[in-house]
Amino acid sequence: MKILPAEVVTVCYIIAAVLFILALKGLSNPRSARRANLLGAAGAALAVIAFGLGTELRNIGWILGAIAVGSVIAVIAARRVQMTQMPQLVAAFNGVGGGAAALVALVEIAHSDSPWTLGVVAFTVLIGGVSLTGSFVTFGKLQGIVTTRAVTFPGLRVLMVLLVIAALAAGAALVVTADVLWAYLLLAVGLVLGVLLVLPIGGADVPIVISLLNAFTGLAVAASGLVLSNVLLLIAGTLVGASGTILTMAMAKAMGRTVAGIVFGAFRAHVAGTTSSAGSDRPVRTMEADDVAILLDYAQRVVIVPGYGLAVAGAHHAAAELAEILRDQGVDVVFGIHPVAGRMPGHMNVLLAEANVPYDALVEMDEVNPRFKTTDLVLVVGANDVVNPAAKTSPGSPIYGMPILAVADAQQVVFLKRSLNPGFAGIENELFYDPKVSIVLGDAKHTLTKVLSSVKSTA
Amino acid sequence: MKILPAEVVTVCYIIAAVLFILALKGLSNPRSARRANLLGAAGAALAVIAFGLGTELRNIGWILGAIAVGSVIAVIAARRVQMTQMPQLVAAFNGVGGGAAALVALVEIAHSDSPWTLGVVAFTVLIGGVSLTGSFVTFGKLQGIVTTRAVTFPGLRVLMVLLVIAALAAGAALVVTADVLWAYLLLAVGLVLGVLLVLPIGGADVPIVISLLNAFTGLAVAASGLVLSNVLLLIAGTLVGASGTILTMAMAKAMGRTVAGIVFGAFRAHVAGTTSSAGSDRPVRTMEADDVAILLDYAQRVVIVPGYGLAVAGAHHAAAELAEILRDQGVDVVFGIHPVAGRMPGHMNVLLAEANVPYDALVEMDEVNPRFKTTDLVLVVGANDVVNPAAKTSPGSPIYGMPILAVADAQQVVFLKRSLNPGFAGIENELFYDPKVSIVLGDAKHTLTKVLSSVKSTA
Amino acid sequence: MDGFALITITILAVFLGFEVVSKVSSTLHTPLMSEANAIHGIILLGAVMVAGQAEDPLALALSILAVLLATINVVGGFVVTDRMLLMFRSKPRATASAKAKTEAGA
Amino acid sequence: MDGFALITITILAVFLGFEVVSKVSSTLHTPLMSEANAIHGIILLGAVMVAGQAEDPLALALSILAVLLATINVVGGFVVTDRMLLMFRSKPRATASAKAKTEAGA
Ligand SMILES: NC(=O)c1ccc[n+]([C@@H]2O[C@H](COP(=O)([O-])OP(=O)(O)OC[C@H]3O[C@@H](n4cnc5c(N)ncnc54)[C@H](OP(=O)(O)O)[C@@H]3O)[C@@H](O)[C@H]2O)c1
Ligand SMILES: NC(=O)c1ccc[n+]([C@@H]2O[C@H](COP(=O)([O-])OP(=O)(O)OC[C@H]3O[C@@H](n4cnc5c(N)ncnc54)[C@H](OP(=O)(O)O)[C@@H]3O)[C@@H](O)[C@H]2O)c1
Repeated sequence: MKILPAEVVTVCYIIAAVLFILALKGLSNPRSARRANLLGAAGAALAVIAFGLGTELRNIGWILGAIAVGSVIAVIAARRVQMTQMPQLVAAFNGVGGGAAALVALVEIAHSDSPWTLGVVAFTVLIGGVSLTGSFVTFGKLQGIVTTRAVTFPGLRVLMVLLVIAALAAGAALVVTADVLWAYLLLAVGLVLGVLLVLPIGGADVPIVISLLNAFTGLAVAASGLVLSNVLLLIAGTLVGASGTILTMAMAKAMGRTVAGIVFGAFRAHVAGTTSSAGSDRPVRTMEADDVAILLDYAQRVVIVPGYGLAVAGAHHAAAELAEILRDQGVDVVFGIHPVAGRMPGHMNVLLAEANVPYDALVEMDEVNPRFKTTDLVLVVGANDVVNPAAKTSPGSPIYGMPILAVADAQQVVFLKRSLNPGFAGIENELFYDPKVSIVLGDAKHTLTKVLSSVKSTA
Repeated sequence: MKILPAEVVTVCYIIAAVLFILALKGLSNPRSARRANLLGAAGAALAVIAFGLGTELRNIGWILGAIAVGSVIAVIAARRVQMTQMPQLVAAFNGVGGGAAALVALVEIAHSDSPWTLGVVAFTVLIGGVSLTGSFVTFGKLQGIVTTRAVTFPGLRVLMVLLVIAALAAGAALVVTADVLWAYLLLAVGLVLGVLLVLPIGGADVPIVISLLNAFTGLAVAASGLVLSNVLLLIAGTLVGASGTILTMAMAKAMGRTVAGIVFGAFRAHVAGTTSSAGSDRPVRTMEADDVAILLDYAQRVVIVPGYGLAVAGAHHAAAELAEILRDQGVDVVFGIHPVAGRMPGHMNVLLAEANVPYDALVEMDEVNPRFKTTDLVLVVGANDVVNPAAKTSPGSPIYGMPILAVADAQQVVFLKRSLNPGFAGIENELFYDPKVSIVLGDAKHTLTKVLSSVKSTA
Repeated sequence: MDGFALITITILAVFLGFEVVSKVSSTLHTPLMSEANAIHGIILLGAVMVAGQAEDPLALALSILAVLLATINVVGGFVVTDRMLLMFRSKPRATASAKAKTEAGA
Repeated sequence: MDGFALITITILAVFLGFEVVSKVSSTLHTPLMSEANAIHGIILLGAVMVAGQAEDPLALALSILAVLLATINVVGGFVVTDRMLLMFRSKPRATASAKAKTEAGA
């Protein structure tokens, strides 16, 4: 329908851009975050509706049908998925967005003539394709469909280089000939590149890759904004590209490595050798769940440090319940959250929030570290690297320089893990052999459930 | 000269805009701030030079001459002025900027035809005029040429309303007739408005007014960017307008009042009555400078709280010297800086930095407040309102709600001031009558010099 | 809009993207990533644009596929972000631990 | 550039102005105000533009006055900001009090 004049539509785009900015801004405060997200959604709706009311559209039935079907799929997926599977869902949504950007650019070639526009189209198709398959391999890794191990094979690098050259050549050919076939070739190269880029990346690095691919999709959307001369797509895509880049770098930095190192697998290869050398002959103190309950009985100030293993074991509800019972008994309990604990940054917080732990009980690293000195007992649940003192003491270690939770300052530390195997970084943890440290072997959820029942029975 | 093509000039403008953004960003860190300022200066130079090389200019001799003369005046003024006179210099620079914007718009009327452009011209001329005279009255107040008292006279409000109506009418006439005479009228109204706006504002509110007028000039420059279709002026002016607004509001908030309240003089009128009721019959403990030296001899942890009076007395060098001597004697001394201490926000820091107090010894309010509990002695040098507990205890007080420095938590507090007169807000300070508080009467610089010589002789 | 306007807008948006995100606490990084993900779903607008002018069946098929994928991105993105943020509401019980936290931070 | 581009640029610059400043500590507010003051001195560019095309003596006089005033603003602004910032260099002596400060903040 052509009800709205073009000027009004443009103004709506600008308003939508402002709403997107406010949405990203609003997320800096948990109190305003939810409303901010609604503002963002309102911006997206406003822009699409304004466009629909401002233009005579063909194929309106098809379009509305696709929107209806897409909405149903999206709402069901978003509502049904478990909180622990959030990362893969975000990856999947990111992938389809990248795919959509690639398709939009592909179709728009028919209306593009200037070499500049064609160049931007080439970029969009390529990056969109990478983002699509990259995100889906990521999804597969997180969902357990694709192996989380770093998959490499001889000649991978050579193949990558050849593909990049092919992409450049196809892009150049597209710009010169404006023939859409080159764009299909480019898309194909992008799809293969996306797979090859993510396959060699190990499971725990995957969150960084999601963030990186998110930034990629942002760039693809910004580029389609240039192709379509649409200021809203340009602003929204650029905002996401920029913020995604910052976020990716922040995540990588928190883990003491570089984005390039992750993507090109250099680090993985280096660690692979040491991963198997787990365990040592030195004695460690082990403990049973009941002993933990007794220690808790005497403790006045407790910090729970959740890690990757807590997420894997799905032990967050048990941990939350334990904290609540202790708090009812007058014990001062908080969760000490390391920025890279969990499957993706802040994921730990989401998990614990789902388990009804109040936001204020989640204490970030910088705030909790001075607290350990006066803490009686630290429960380290499925975490390892984030408390490993090697980050401070061994300059050669792969995690050297990463800030850690200083649990060693506390009176007593208990690890809940299944074995003495190292964590993601594949290095031993000297802390296991510290006299004030004990280990309860077993699945975190299982152990916590036993601790819970002991605590309840003694109370 | 026309050496550079227009595209290159535009790119230079965009680079200059980026440099301005980096300059403002860089100021958030004292280590990068100086380089950031140089980047900003480079941006300004780049833009002007690129324009000069990209356009065939008339009157080139006059232009270069004016730039040369202006530079000499500016450098001399900026280098010669004393640190205590910084605020008025900033005000003066701001005023000439506003005047320049008004003049540019005025001259550009000859090339403006659309009502939209003429409307923007009208805005620029008016705001530029207000900024020009407003800044110079501010300058006069700070320099002591114009009285710092709030000057009002009957009918002021009526006059202001009439002037605003006149401005609107002249603006409308300019838009309709495009006759430059209306612009002159508008400029005249703006100049008078600027004077009338600032005259009724009391001395201590002047810093807020400088910040406000700074934002005004930013808006005028942004508007001239629209008139001249120049993206650099638009971005630079908007950045300054936006950041100046935020800064003004932050300053006003730190003093527990509103920008509107200051500009419309409501607050001043309300306080005027109480200002004279200073002093009370209750006894206070007075002390001599020598006694302060003795107290310092016993103190291990000292906080110095500098205020408006320290700046007026020029006692910052003496305070810095005292802190250094004490530190050499092993005493733990810091300066506790309230955000609105001094003549303008952060001015206290500049003064103390000039007196060679290391940046790290200046501790901001939120950080110093928990420290008072373990502090032996607080020296309050020419400050009053910023330590007045009425801000916490008396809901009716004009400073109620303003955060204060909790000096009462310390073991002992000594005020260095000339009398028992109240500070800027015109309210009594209950703290004077607290048993752990003593007062050394006299000029702050004089007292501190005596304390210094006593401390030196006992050391 | 001319090329320079677009470049300028892009540069400003880049800075804004940097600034806005650098203030978000790491606690909210996952919702943030999800929000950014939802926002780039506005590619739906582009998909509707090309679908609305598609003439041959291939262009129509591709662009309707784009509409479908983009809808999933944008709708799913905002819904899932909302679901995450729903969990960050402070519970009434928060006061006790808030106190504990203040002590720790002091 | 068309009107919408200018509006968009203005809006982005407003947000950027807000964001950039809200991170500056109050300690640096005076240099910040001075820096912003220097930046709006770029009106010099506008003044040179109008002076460079002034034909009648009045326009020339006014625009040359504008060039003079704007030069004072921009040159003086950057020089005086530099002078202020020169004073914020940390002195070597800083370490002792830095320690004291950390204790206070802990
Ligand atoms: N959060 C992020 O954004 C992110 C992203 C990428 C990489 N990383 C990296 O991941 C690591 C995170 O550190 P972290 O301390 O949280 O984890 P971690 O160092 O990987 O250690 C996790 C520990 O959990 C234990 N575990 C696994 N499953 C368990 C179960 N079912 N029950 C009990 N324990 C179980 C494992 O020991 P057992 O096998 O002995 O049980 C393992 O030692 C860091 O190295 C970080 O750099 C984080
Ligand atoms: N910094 C800003 O940006 C700003 C801007 C506008 C307004 N303000 C307002 O200004 C006030 C600042 O608080 P403040 O505590 O710094 O100052 P204040 O409350 O105004 O008190 C200053 C004190 O210094 C004393 N004094 C003046 N000259 C002196 C001298 N030569 N030697 C010794 N003492 C002298 C005065 O007492 P005697 O007369 O007895 O000596 C006066 O009580 C606040 O109310 C704030 O809202 C601040």
